[in-house]
Amino acid sequence: MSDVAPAIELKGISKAFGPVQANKDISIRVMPGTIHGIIGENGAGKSTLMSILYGFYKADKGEVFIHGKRTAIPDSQAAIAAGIGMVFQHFKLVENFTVLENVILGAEDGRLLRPSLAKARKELKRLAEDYGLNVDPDAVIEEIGVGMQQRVEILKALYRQADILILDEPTGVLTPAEANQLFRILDRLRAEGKTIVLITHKLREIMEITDTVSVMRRGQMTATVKTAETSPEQLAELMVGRKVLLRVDKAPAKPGAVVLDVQGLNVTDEKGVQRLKDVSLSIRAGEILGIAGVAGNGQSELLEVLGGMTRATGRITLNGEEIDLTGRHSDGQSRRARGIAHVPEDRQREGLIMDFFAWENVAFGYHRDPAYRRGVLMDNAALQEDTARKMEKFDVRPPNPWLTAKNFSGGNQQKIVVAREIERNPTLLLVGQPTRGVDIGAIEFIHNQIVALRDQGAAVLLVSVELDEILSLSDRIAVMFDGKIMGERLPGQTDAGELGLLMAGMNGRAA
Amino acid sequence: MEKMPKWADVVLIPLISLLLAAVLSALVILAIGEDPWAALKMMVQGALGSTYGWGYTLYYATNFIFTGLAVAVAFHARMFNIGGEGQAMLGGLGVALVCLYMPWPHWTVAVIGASVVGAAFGAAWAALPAWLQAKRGSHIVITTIMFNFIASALLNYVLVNVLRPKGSMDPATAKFPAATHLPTLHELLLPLGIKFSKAAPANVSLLIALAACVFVWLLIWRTRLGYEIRAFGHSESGAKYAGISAVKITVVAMLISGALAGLMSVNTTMGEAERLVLNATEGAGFIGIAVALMGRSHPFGVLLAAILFGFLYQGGAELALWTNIPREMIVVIQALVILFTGALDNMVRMPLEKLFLSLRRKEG
Amino acid sequence: EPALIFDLGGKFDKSFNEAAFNGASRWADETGGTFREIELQSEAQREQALRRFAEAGANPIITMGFAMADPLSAVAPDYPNTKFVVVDVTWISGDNIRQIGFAEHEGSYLVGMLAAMASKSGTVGFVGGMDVPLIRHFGCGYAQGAMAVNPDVKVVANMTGTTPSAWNDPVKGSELAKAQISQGADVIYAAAGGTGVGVLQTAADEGILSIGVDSNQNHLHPGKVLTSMLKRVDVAVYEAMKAGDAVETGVVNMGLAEDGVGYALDDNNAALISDEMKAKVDAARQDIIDGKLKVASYYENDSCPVLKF
Amino acid sequence: MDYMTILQILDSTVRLAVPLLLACLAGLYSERAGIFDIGLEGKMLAAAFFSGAVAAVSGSAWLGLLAGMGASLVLSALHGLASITFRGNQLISGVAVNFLAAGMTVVVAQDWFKQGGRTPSLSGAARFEPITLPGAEALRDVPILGPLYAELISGHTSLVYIAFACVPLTWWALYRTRFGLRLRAVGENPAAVDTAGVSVVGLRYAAVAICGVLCGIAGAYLATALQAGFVKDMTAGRGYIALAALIFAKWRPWYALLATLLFGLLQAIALRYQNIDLGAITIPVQVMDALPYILTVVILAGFVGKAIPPRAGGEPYVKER
Ligand SMILES: Nc1ncnc2c1ncn2[C@@H]1O[C@H](COP(=O)(O)OP(=O)(O)OP(=O)(O)O)[C@@H](O)[C@H]1O
Ligand SMILES: Nc1ncnc2c1ncn2[C@@H]1O[C@H](COP(=O)(O)OP(=O)(O)OP(=O)(O)O)[C@@H](O)[C@H]1O
Ligand SMILES: [Mg+2]
Ligand SMILES: [Mg+2]
Repeated sequence: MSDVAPAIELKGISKAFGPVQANKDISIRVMPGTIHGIIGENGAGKSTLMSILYGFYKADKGEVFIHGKRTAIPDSQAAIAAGIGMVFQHFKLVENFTVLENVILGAEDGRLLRPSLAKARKELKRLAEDYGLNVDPDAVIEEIGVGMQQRVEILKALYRQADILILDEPTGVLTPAEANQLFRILDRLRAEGKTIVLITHKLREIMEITDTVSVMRRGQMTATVKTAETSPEQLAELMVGRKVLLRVDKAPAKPGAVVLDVQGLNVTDEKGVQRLKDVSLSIRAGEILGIAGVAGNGQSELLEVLGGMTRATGRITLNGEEIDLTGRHSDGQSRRARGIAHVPEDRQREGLIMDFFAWENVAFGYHRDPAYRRGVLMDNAALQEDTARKMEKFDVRPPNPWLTAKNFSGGNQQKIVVAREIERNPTLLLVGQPTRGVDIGAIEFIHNQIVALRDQGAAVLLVSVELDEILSLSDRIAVMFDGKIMGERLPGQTDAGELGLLMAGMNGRAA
Repeated sequence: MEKMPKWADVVLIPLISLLLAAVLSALVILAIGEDPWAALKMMVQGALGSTYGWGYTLYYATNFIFTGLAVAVAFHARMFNIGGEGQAMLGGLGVALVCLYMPWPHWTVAVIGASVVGAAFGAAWAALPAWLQAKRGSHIVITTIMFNFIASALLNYVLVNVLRPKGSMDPATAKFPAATHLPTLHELLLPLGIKFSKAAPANVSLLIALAACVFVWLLIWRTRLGYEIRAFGHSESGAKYAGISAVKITVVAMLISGALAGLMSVNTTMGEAERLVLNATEGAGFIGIAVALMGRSHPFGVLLAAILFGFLYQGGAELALWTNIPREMIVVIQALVILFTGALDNMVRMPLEKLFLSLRRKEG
Repeated sequence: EPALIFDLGGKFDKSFNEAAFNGASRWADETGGTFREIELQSEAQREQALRRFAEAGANPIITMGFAMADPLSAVAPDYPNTKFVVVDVTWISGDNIRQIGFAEHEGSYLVGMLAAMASKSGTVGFVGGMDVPLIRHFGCGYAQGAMAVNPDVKVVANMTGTTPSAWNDPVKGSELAKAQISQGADVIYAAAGGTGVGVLQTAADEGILSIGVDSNQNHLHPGKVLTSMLKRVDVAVYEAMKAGDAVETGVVNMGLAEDGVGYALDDNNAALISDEMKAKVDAARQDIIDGKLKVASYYENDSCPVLKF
Repeated sequence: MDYMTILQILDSTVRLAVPLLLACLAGLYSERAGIFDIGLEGKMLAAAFFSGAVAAVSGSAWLGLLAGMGASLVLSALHGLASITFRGNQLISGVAVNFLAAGMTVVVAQDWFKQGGRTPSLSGAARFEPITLPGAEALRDVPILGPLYAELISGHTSLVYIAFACVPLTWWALYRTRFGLRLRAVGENPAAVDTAGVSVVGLRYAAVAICGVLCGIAGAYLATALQAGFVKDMTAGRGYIALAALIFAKWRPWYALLATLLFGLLQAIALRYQNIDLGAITIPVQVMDALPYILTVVILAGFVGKAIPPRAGGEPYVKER
């Protein structure tokens, strides 16, 4: 025991959201100058705990000590004053403001903006030099990538001179390169004596950067260990309560006939920017084609075109039959009718209607399926039965068709989407970011389901920014950069390094 | 898990809210030197105490059901249709034309014809704002407000210059032929041996309104179109993913909304006045907004809210008849009812939720 | 106990409902009697109010406005022992109905003459409320009167709007008055309910003359209101109440001869109306009464011979 | 059409636009902060009555103005209570405010003055009188600019100048001050403001209060500057038109000025040119009456395109479900 007071000490924190007990009597200590990891399943209460520390929520019970001093944190103002900064899981940025405006919001000096802006501009420059946190101060948030947005969030905290920094799943939306860069910055901050709390689902990150790690389950803190004294397997077990297979276990692919053939696909968005440039690819039955790439390089558009959300020029055939790209049959329902299933990248904005019941969401996109129809009406009873069965099979918790989507945790929401799409037995499955923000127990499950579908002979197009996921699931890997396919690799014959170069627009082999 | 038992949410909260509105109304009545208790008794007695009172209450409620449903359907597609007033006016025009210029053998046929045409006229008046919203992004709130004014000018022109019988002082159409007169509840219930007041204007349109409630319920919660309307209303990006056409849903939802508003005129124009008058809608389109919001856009809620407003209208008429309470007092009472049951319901809900939670904790 | 049913404009409409109320109040003050009253709020209440008052034994039941014609013809036969009085309706049948019509065009004719005589610019204005036949009837008589004095007079006629708010939009009334002033009008006749308040106000502010309607509005801006076209609804109501259930039924025409309409002359406008003006108007009045002069009514064939609406 | 006529139409435009402008700016503050407000009409009406009533009793237009603002603020507070504190439905609350004002003004007016829901006529210091700007009379004879200055720019009441001054002021407050930054932020993403350590509730109440003040001025302008007293329902739907203008203006101050001037101009033209006689046919008054509304739709459809409201608008800020 050192005589230095812990930077953060929480004692007996409890918090209930109505009937949900999100945090139960939680105590934790974090020493200054360390990085402390927090892991736990979806809905374990990690974000809630940190939000309490940041004054976003008020705890029902419990005490907070900052550097040994008892501190009341009734609101974020108090947290900021106590030197706490937080980067939320869902960024808290004003989308149509500039970076600079977002940084000074709430931390302006004086009533007029001009001096504040000038000062902040200088300060941002300094921070950029010190930490390598480069952003264009005049860029508008909605026009920059998520990686940049996260930098803005970190800059916001540093601008407010935070010495305790909380990061809630910061790498969920980052590319490997961006994540690495983030970790270098965190290292640097730790070296300066700052204290960092890092919430993540990725055990690799925990092992790589944290000094100590706490595990949460169902609102309670189940263990706190030194990182050096544990292993990913042990953490996974602590987290889920059972043994978890951390690798995907799959047999070699047995590719059949070509299912999807894409030739010369071009897409230009509303602003006139060309998003897809002459993309051609094909996928065979019983094969998973992984698309790697930094977010924003055309993968989303590729998925959207194939899923019928965006119109395009070019030629696409499915099992040899041409697909309508611009006409009356270019919408999602026509695609589904032809056996194309689509797990979208953003489950909350696209894949689900958050205010619909689970059983209503299980029909989403397939609601015109004759199987769900009785006369002119929808056959809700059949739908509810179907949902109960799918929830059972995909281990959705709780398996209650009458809960609205927003009442499920992220991982379970994703399971509902995956269940809906996979259970159609599609000829082609489009999957975008299937495990973003999903805990490892659920990841394992979802991966297994995708592989099982492949083994039944479906063609799968997998888009993910997680290189690990691409490498372990794909049978073939294509890398996209700037709307083009940079090249194809076989997973056994490449590695993260080479893919990373391709993703940055450099031809891996030539380099 | 819910925070509160359903019955508390559906029954207790509205009741407490109504009570609060009543208490405040009583204070206002007291302040202008009248007797609130007598006023309340008079309202209840006058609106619910006789078949005569019910006849008027239900007559007004019929109007509000139609306009409330109209607003509710648009709400489900996340559109705010303020144009119920104009759509109902046009519906009235349609009904008048049909009743005046088509030879109807019997009211049963006439009511079908009038309903179809009234609904079609209402839908037509909603079509342009809908199309502009879908294709040009012109905000439906502005365009429907504008269309109310335009409808009013149109109706004025038609009644003053075209449909008014020669030499009549009244800017109204001629009386509809007898074959188009709709039976009142009195005539409808007589064969069943029920004696309903002869004087009250509630008529067979009430049944159409109830049917419209069922129709809207089925449409929104049981059909694929309704599913798409709700999905689109909740998430435009989600609708795009699911292959639901924004243009189609916007237009179709507004057409249905306009048609429902147009149907209101069957009650007022064909059922009550038996001619088209300048003032046929009387702001029912705006009351429809309050009714839809208070009814939480659910047909059953709309029905209840419409009856509540019907009660306030008829109860208010009784007050106006027998007391010196100015008729604007009724507007104040309506405002308080809307305020407490609609906008301030969380004021009641929040403490109740806490109460129920702590009760449950104690049990558990 | 008599009952009084006001039209949708409400009893304080600065117009004929208010006049009715004044008549009833005068009766109540003089006799110490009481009367029932209701301000209608919706079309459906017309019949309702008639029946409820009839059932409650009110007699006579006095109702206001042409819109009562239909409901009254439906209700009156059901209550043969009740007497009904209706103002502004003359064409329905029923033994127990007293129908009172006013010759507004004749009164308007007189104030039109005064307007044309008082006008220095040769342009006079008319502001109506909502565009309904009754208001055109007023405007038509006014224009004829003005032209009788000065065949070259320019009559600027405007309506406030097409929604019920046209009766209660003094701001628009003001703007209309200003617009007419800029077109040269220096006397403006307002037949627009609450909107007229704005017309009279603006006329006073801008230093021109205005003409009030229905009741005597000369006192609103003493010395600035040329006169008011009186429509003695108050007298009609007062007399009906005074007669009680013995009120005579049938059609009653309240024209110039009966003093049912006229123009107001009092201290407030005495200085504005010269003896010469008065003489001319009174002569015309006599001619109309004697049938030597006929003022065309808008209702005759739904158009005005001298003014286009 | 001669120059003077044009000036008169523009003059009329200004008078008709000012209440719209004030109400529109009022709505702008509220909605920029994420609180939708269809109760502008009601607040104006209440302000019109109380300003008229107090001016009548006290004989001072300025006291009337204060009272009008006070009445409007009370309704604002009610709207704030419902939609901010109790996180109720903002549309319902707005509708309730409109009903409440429509009923209460007449009930109270009748109770106080017994003049049928009107206030007594105002005169003298109880009314805002037009101000003649310096040199207006002297410069009147200068060609073109003289009449422009004397007729159009000079000769309005102080409230008109206040209203126009509010436009640059609002622009400045919104885009150049800390308050404006936070206000715009809270309408876009209240969570961002909250986590930045600023009170969402405080900001929203401030915005709603400013909205109340501006509606108060608008109402007072109607009753004590344009008119000489209150008449029931005298706002005659102007609150709704202001709302339309606000959407039209895409929630921006300078555009708000343009939008309300456009509405004013269309109305002024419609009022001046009724019954246009084209020889063969006469355009009926109803067409001219509806013209401002028809043109609005045409302009909206043809030129304005999509108006994107503040993103958090209409939604109460709920942290814990
Ligand atoms: N604002 C809120 N209102 C009501 N319930 C909430 C709220 N936020 C979280 N919850 C509930 O509290 C529990 C804990 O949620 P929390 O977000 O803290 O989990 P988490 O561990 O961060 O999960 P994830 O890994 O998915 O981010 C969940 O059951 C969640 O549904
Ligand atoms: N007199 C003027 N007339 C018209 N436009 C002006 C005037 N003065 C400044 N502007 C422009 O108006 C802009 C400010 O008004 P506006 O309300 O449109 O803000 P905005 O910044 O474009 O809106 P947003 O907050 O949506 O980004 C200024 O950026 C300026 O360029
Ligand atoms: Mg979380
Ligand atoms: Mg800007």
